Amino acid sequence: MTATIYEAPDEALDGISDGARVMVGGFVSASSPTNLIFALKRRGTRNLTVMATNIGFGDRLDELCEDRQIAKAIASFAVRASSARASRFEEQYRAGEVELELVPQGTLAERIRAGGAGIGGFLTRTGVGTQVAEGKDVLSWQGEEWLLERPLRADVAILKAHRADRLGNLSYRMAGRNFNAVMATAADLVIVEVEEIVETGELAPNEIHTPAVYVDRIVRCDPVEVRWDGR
Amino acid sequence: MTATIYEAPDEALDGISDGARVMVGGFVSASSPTNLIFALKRRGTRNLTVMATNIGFGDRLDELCEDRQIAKAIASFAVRASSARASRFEEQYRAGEVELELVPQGTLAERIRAGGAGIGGFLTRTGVGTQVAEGKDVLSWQGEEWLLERPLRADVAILKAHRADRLGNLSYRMAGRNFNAVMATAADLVIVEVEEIVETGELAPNEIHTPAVYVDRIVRCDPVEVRWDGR
Amino acid sequence: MAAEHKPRLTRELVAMRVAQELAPGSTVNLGVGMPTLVAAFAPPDANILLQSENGILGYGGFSEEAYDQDLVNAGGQPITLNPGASFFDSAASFAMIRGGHIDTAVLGGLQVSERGDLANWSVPERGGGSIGGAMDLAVGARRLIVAMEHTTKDGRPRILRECTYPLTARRCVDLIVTDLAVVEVGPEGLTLREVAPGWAPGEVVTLTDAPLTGPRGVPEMEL
Amino acid sequence: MAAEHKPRLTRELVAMRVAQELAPGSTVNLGVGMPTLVAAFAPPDANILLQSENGILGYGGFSEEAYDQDLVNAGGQPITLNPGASFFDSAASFAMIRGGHIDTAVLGGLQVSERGDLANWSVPERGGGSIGGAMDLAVGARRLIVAMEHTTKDGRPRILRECTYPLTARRCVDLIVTDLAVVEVGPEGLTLREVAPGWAPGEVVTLTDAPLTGPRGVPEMEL
Repeated sequence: MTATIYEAPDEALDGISDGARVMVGGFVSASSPTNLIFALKRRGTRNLTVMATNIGFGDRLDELCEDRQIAKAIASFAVRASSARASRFEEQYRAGEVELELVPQGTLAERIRAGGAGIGGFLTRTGVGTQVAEGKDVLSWQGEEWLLERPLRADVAILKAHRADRLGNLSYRMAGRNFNAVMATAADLVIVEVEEIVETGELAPNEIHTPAVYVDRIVRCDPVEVRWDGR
Repeated sequence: MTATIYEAPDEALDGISDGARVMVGGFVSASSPTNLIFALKRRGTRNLTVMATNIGFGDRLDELCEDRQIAKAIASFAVRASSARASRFEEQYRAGEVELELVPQGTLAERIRAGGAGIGGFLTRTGVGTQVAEGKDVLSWQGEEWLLERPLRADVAILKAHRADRLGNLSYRMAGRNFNAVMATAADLVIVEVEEIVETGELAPNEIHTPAVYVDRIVRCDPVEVRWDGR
Repeated sequence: MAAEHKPRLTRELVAMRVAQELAPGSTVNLGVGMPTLVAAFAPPDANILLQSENGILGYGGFSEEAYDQDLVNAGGQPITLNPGASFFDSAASFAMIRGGHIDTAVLGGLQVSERGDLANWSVPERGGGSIGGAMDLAVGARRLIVAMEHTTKDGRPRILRECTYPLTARRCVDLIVTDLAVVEVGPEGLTLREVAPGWAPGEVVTLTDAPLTGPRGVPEMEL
Repeated sequence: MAAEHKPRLTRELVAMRVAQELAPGSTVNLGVGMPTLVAAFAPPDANILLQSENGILGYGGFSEEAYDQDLVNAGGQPITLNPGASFFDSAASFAMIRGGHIDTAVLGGLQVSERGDLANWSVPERGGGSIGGAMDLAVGARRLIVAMEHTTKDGRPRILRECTYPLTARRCVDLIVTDLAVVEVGPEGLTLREVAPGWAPGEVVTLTDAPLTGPRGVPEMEL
């Protein structure tokens, strides 16, 4: 279906309910859907399971912890090993108030890709012999051990791209594809903030990184400045 | 490693030996490495296992059958169900002279991707309950049956792209990415014919479809006209 | 006139009837053969996105004049692009297909069973057959329409209690459009929804091996 | 002077020694922390391709002036691009990493065992830790160099018979470069290859829990 264009990020989130499983694209500052994160904060939706590669390291996802909207995070970076200044997520995690499923970043990307690609699981050497393997099937093949990892899907993905056309095709800027491009394939409802909306046909076919079939809603927003705050 | 630029397709194939497992990119006419196929024919390398989505349907891979260079094909289209004019591969297949592993096209692409991505296997619903499932593990998950498919790798991949830079980055034209882009990741030696070689830096970062890390050898050739011959 | 000699729908008319099934704005993959013809009958203002499994979303029609060997569909035919078209590689294309992102696939068929099993890639007595993208599309598309001839050239039914040819996928077909009828596959079996102009439901039932429910008062197709 | 008070290599000198390990034309991923500093010491004419797991191949150095929030490395630092750089998504990036296409990864470490097990993501007594791309890089890179301090702040060895912290991966480390030594991991265990200037092999052995072979005639690092 052709994507629907929304006027404001708050409207674009219409229908996200308490308890939703939400994927959040971006890598720290790169193509982070910060306007949509702020709208989700204003909306006050609670008991969220958030899937994002990082939380609280310069990205603004940590702000959802201010009103305790996050019940669980599935992430690759969320809690520092060092004793640096804690994010809200870290405080709540250390207090046992939020749940965390820590996933190696490559396994996270591949699980999301699998969720979008109809793959029921895949075998990886990443995590074998570590805490990540706990509770998972380990299969032997060609003299090695492999973890069976399962796909991840979400009810909603909130993403950022650089440009969209009216059909819903997306183009990312620089290192902006990161988790945005994979998450676009793996959620029932895909909502994308972009810096510019152009007429259909203005993005060249080889310039489109996420084909329109994956995109449900688009909203134009000025990007928010975010910055890694060190580790 | 930076790619090596060769002057002619025959030299670019240096080192391919009898019995090699060779991936051949292209989809029928689209970005088919026909100059490299012809060079492989001239070279006379025998007992090849060829992996390609199609053989003998307009592509020129069938010509390797003229001198019986192919011992086995792993392909999604290779033998017609109809009684149309037979390709050489079909004749040799029906005479029991070549082996064929018939693979659903999506499973073929995903197995090659897995081979390039360090995935030890993946679960798909494609092929469950069909001849494709014979001899394979079937796992149950979430009330469904899934086939465990294994990765594919090759000794050599022969591919075609539109443009390369001197570092080895590739850019494809139109529907030219097809199997070329995945096969580039899954062979020990990746040899690519291109229509143009440009200076490093002339391909924009978002215009590069196959990063240089995957490419070993480049040769500039005028494209050969090939055409689907119907089915 | 005996049923076996009555005129049946042409391939173009079957394709026209299939095209009526395509929802505006939907993403559709058309298999090789008869399904390919459907592209010509999709209403141009319905914004249907045609996907081709060799890595194209948003192609237009077929055009020999525009022939460019890097721009062919999954059947190797020269095509044109609509505004908003995009390209991707084969792994990404089948991720789209197998991940449930294609609303409707239209495939040719050799046999369909009463449970919706499809056989469309191999004729064992001829000793061949190729799978291509059919198994992936049969499993991955949200809705699968099979466009085929109702009977073999020598008059044997293709809609059977059990397929005798090698399967493409089990329980995958939603709708069968033939040169004689429109048949829906449901959890309780097959329902005859429409018959070709000039054909009586009973005549279609006679040429069908699997039981068809609802054969009284079945309307003729509107083409 | 007691060994524990002798000057050790700075982080920059450790990075400089690691940079000597990078083969011309190789593809290298540098982890966050001390490994990041290696970029500054890679010979500019060696055509080293730096990969960042957030989807960049061919980045250059770090530049605050060039800050663009869409162009940061895996540590969130602003970077520049070299000619020939390319971008891709995270699944493609880790396909590159896990598929064995990275020649060398340099990671920080908390502990390394005599078998080359690495622990670098969690300090259990602090109750936290994040994995990031470390497990994927440890398993996927063809050669893994760990750059770390030889001992903890309170002087306990980090090179151990067995890691006591949660593992990143088993048997993954090829070379350890610390502020005191270069230690190679082989099938038979650890070999002391070089010591920091001014340090005797025996002093390094004392600060190492795992057995080190070849401690006689070990040369000083050339920096």
